[in-house]
Amino acid sequence: MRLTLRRGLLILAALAGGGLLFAWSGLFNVAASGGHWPITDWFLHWVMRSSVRTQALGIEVPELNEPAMVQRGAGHFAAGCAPCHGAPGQPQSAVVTAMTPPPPALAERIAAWQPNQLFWIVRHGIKYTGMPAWPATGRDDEVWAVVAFLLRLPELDDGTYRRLAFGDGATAHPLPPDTATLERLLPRCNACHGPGRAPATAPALAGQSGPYLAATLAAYAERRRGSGIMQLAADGLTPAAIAELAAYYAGSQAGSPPAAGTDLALLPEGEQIARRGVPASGVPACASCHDAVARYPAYPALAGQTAAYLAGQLALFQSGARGGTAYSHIMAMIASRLDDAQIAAVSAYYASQPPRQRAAALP
Amino acid sequence: MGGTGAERRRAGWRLAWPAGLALAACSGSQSALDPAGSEAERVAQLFWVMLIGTGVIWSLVIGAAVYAARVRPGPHDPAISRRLIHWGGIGLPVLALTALLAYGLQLMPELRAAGDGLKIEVSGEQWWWRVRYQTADGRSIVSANEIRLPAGERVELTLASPDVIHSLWIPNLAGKVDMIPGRVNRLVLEPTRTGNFRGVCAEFCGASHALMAFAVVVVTRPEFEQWLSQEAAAATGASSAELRRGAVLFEQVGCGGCHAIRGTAAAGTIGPDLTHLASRRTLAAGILPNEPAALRRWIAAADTIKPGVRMPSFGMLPAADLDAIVAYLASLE
Amino acid sequence: MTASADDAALDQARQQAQAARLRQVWATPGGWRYWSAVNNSEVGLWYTATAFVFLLFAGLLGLLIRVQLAVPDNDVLSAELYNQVFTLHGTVMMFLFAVPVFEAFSILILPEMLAARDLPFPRLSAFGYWCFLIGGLFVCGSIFFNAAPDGGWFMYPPLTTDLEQSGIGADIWLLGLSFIEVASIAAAVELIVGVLKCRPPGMRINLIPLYGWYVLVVAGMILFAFPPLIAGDILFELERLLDWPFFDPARGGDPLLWQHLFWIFGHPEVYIVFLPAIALLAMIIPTFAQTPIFGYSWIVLAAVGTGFLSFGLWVHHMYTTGLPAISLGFFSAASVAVAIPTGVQIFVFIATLLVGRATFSVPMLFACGALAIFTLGGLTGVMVALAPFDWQAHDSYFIVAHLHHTLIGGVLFPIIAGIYYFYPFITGRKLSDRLGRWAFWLMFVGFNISFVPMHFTGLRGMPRRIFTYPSGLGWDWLNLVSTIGAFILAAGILVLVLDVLRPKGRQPYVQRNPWRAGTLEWLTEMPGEDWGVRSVPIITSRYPLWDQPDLMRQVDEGRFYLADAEEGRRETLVTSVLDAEPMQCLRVPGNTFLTMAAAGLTGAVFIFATFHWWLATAVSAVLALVAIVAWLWTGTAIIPEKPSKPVGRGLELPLYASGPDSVGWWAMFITMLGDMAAFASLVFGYFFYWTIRPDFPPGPDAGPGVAWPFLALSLILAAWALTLAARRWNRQGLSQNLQLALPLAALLALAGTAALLAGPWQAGLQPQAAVYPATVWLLAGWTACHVVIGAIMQLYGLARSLAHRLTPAHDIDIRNIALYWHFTALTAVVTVAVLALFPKVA
Amino acid sequence: MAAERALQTAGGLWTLIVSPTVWAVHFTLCYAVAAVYCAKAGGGQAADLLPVRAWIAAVTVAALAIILWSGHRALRQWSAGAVDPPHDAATLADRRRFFGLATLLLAGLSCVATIYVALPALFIGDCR
Repeated sequence: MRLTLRRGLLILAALAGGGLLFAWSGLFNVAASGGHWPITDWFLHWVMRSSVRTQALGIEVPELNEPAMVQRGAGHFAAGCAPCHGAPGQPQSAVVTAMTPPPPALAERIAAWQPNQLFWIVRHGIKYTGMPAWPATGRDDEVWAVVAFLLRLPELDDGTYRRLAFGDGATAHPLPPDTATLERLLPRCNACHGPGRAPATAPALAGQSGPYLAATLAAYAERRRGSGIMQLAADGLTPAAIAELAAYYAGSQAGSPPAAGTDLALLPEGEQIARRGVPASGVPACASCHDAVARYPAYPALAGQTAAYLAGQLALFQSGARGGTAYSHIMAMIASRLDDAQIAAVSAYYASQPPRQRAAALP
Repeated sequence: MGGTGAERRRAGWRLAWPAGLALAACSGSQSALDPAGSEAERVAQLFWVMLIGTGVIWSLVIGAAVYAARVRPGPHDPAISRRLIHWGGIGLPVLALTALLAYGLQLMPELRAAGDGLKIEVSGEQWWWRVRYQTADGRSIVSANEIRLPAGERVELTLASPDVIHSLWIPNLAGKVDMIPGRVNRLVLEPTRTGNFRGVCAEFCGASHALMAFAVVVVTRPEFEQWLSQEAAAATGASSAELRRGAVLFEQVGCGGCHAIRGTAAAGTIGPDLTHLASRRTLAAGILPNEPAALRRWIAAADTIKPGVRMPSFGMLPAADLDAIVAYLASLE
Repeated sequence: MTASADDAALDQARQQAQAARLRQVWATPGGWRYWSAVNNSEVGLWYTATAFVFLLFAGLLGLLIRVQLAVPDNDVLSAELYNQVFTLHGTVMMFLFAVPVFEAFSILILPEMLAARDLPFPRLSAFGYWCFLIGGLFVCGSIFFNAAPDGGWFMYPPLTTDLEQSGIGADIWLLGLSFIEVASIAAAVELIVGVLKCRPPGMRINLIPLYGWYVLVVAGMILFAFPPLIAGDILFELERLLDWPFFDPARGGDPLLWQHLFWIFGHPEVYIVFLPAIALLAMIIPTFAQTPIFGYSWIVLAAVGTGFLSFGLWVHHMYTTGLPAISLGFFSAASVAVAIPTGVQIFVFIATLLVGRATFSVPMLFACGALAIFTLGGLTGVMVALAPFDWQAHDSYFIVAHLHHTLIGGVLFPIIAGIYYFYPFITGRKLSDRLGRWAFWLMFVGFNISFVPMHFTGLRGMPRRIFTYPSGLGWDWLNLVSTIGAFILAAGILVLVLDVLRPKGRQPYVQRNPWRAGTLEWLTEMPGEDWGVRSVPIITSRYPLWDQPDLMRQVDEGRFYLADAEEGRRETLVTSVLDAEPMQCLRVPGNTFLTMAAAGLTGAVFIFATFHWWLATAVSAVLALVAIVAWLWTGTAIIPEKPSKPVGRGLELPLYASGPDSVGWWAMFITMLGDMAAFASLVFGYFFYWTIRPDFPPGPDAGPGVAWPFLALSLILAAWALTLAARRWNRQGLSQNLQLALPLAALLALAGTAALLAGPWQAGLQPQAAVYPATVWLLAGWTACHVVIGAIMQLYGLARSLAHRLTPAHDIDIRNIALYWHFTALTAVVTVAVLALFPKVA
Repeated sequence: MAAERALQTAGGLWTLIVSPTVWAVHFTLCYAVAAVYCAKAGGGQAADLLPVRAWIAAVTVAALAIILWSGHRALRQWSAGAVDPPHDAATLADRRRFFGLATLLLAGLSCVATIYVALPALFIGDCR
């Protein structure tokens, strides 16, 4: 019998119909209890590894050796990844090991992957497994922080891991009375924002206004500001808890100025932009909002943050991924008028400025 | 000059008389057919002359065609046709066009003659107008979105643009001249009567090209002097607690990063100078009436009123703060 | 049975056998292979139909504009969408309807008017059509993705070079339209050669139908008008893509250069779309007056004169840019002068009607409507030719009114007259007379209601391109009236579309030559045969069907030339330029999908480039090159199986011709004239910057130096000389010398390219830094591209020689390559002189 | 050789466009010189155009001379109008007469257009 186009199509149609019939009959068993057949397991992993290998081609790997980055990744790992994958000194629970496929314990698996492949997995997740995609789009900087940590993971012992992930647990400021909520929440926040950690690991919160901090936390909680890390942290915070946290950090002492290492050559241009703006391209002076004599409470202070953080935020504004409070559109508009050199300069300038306490409230 | 201008205008209107009904539709604050400047008058006159000529020629041509095709469609003597081509196609057009070309050419140097002394720099920006008056004694006075002119004088406008091409057009006073980045153009205006007119941007300049207009106020020389000295002065201080609160908020919210109010710390040069905002006829480059409600709407939702505008909207400010800022700005006479 | 009756029967049998062979040779393929057709009757029909679809699309966009402007402060469309809509309306009307429809119509009817079987390069027509379709769909489709261009159809920078304010729409506009422009130029080359070389024997140049004269003039104008825009597009895209600052004043560029280049294209373009429409009237009016055109020479004067004068008008679109009055004066003068030949044409038509006996019908109705509307548009054109008046009218609704009067009166109405006139020619059936009258009156009345008030709207201060306006400025009712009129106009077009599309299967075919016309296209049978004309007649009159009795019967009986297709090849006659003496029996290539593939791949290059998918772009470019070379290899310069053949009436004609006797040589020559026009535009850019910038060039030693450019020039000239030597050796029978010379020449050419680019490279010129280095790189790059293409051609010639497709007697390829190299050598000389020497004297 | 022959046979076409080409060259020379003068010469907007006006006068005279010469030749080729149009016979003579007439008409048009282009120099005296 000759295979004509017509016959070929008929055969294909019959196959498709048979497949549909089989699926409809319910004879296929979707139970997780039995696990995969070894051949299925091998095939799925082979597909997964091939897919990751190809899809990760062309992803450029940034510098991943920065301690602040590793700490930032560690903090998120403890909150977001360890519950399934376990961590040094924290074995996987019985519940997660009953998944099909079970999430792997990561320490021994890391070496099998290149950094760009790890990035791709953390960023996109993996279909038909429990591995989720990164919850916020446009936040590759956070994904890279997790990758930076993962690369260190195989060599970590219990204590080092805990120090990386949680810091020393110190609080920045004497707690007010009636502090049940704060006592519960602060260790999590301070893991990144606490003394000795901010502003390197995460932005310094001390010295910001209460309304700004509250609005920002609310923006994370309501997904108006994208961040895989902070969305997880802000999830489920009640308005009262947000208000307490905001008041606590607004009242805390500003931390030490950021470490040295800023490019001094950039400072004059940065100061010019901060104080005079770039009128030709429609960029107003940063100082007109961020350093006003009595800053409007909705605006953040910039002095005392790291240059990397400031430049990163401006880049997020430019790409449209930043989001934030009801005022963030102002900054998005201004950031779009800055070029890369100007961003570097003005970020370096503010990183070099000592954090300033808020002046008195409005008349 | 003004007197002769008025005479010319009357002459123009006499010429226009046959156009009859069209006249009734010509008055307006943004109409080239209701001239209030010597350039516009001469061009309007040229137009009416050409309109009459056009009417006559069109009727003759179409009359001939209808005659040949419908009225008497039979064969005619070829000699008539030959004469038709020689005279209708060549002779008369060459005569008429030569006369018209000479008319047009002799107007050009006249319309581009130099000014009398007062100079105004106008810069078209997306989507508003920066205006700077250069007085004879060397002072430079910044304003925006409104041009005031003394009647009967030839004022030279210097036209520039920092962003894209705009074109300044005040139909009642004169034709338009483009504002081209990297170039400086000149336009001389000679208003012949006082009044309020409207100017617009005539060259497509982006999303809100349609929303880039300005007010033109032609006043007498003494009135102009008085206005200019008032415009040169710094803003009057806020006189009440609420106004003072508005002034402080204006600074705290960061308005001063873009706008200047002379006499205060606000010295931004990115947006329009607001020193005497309340004394202007319009808001937001000629598209809103200058009243507090409109001002509040503008500050709260600039981007919906003028798509793509470079000013962020401040609708998220607490109502009380917004009101205080509006009240303060509305006090800047 | 007498002997003569036997003869007659034999004769009839012979005729039927001939007809059967012809029918088979020229048959349009069926099924999906239908789309591989390259015959002018198929391609012309697709082309025309596609152009009309674009017209309807742009018309809908126009209605959207009128809906938005019907009342003040309207918000049916957002500002963003409105800006896309009006930009696309203008762009599609001009680039996808007005210009292509002329080429489409000409491809469809010109061969029949000249009693030719086909145009000389049918595959080129097909290639042009597919390019047009792909590019057009790409540009039109953008609006459905909110990605349409939104800077107005003339795309003034710096608004459109600002990446923030103009998205991908600007790239779609630039690349999509550049692609279509290339197709237009291809069609122009084809039409020029068609008119000059493919006329029937005896049709001396004083006898060609007036449409032929117009085609010649208009195609010539395309050749010189489109290249400046292509040059402008190159500058524009280099600025958008690579940040070369041609229009950025901060780095020495100037936005006005774009305006110059655009309008050097843009104003002739107005006449490019208007003259063919007048040409249709010049065919229609004599038919309905039943008399030859009165004043043939006058029409020729008008066409040629307009063609020239239209190149001296471009600055009248720039009267308000602040140029010195004296400059404006020159252009004002030329703008006024062009009214004379335009007027002559109108009076010739009236004179013809006077001499003849006019019968009235739907085509005449539209012709008269066209006259009424266009005359007003022409008169307002004279008004705006005067700079002082234009200062008021420019960019206002007065201009909108003026340009729609000229374009609708001067293009759309004549074309609709042409549709009614030529519909039987295409389908064998007539359109409805009654619906035609409805369509006319709706369109005519609707047009006037819509556009006459706009003159006043404009003079009362309404600028064009505004998406909204406040009430109380005296524009409200004028705009409402215009909108109502626009819908009446649209209703008229709807009637026309319904009439065209309504099934006519039961309607009988009309008799042949239904309008009793005098020109050759009406020889066509009803319904038409694919061969076009049964035999190619000898012509002794401007109106052969009137003046040559019995012509139709003799043609049908195959009494003239090429009545047969013995070898089963598609053939047409090539005649001499002035006196149409038969010179060659040209074999034209048949149906193929290669042209569609080549167009698709070329389109892919442009489309992928728009989205910056560089890998896909590069792959498509290579594949496109392969497709084009395959097409050339298999479809051109084919060596016939015998040197000559009898074409009938005892005439023996050669089957192969090279050099100036061949159509391919003329096509290359004409193409290179267009190429030179583009190059001249780039050189104009160089001197334009020199005029306006004191620091251009920055100093006598600022450029690429003298040594490298002159080394490059010597290498390139050596490659040129070797090519010429190869041509000579080949003619002398020394094929092996050619096979040595050509690869050597290609090597020299590539070395020359390297040396040419080494100059600016060694001098460290940064094209992003300022306009001077950018311009130097541009000129060097342009020339380098030409030399590299020349090297590819030399290698192609070598391959042809090795494959014995290029022999001493059959040397089309090497002669065309040599011709290309003449122009390339000239380009190199000018480039080196400008780059190396001018800074020394500036 | 073939190229030469082609040029000769196309001769009528080339002579046809002599006068409009002269117009185009004249136009370009007037425009380019005025534009470069106003852009490069000192004095800016008020720069006196006298040298440019003299130049325009000179090129206009030269252009008109060539156009008139072309027209005169065309007149002869047309047989000085001895035979009336339409010159539509399929003969060499009528083809020549047709070209003569068309060339003559174009010379006339070019003459008017050239004078028009020179007119601005009469009215405009500076670079404003």
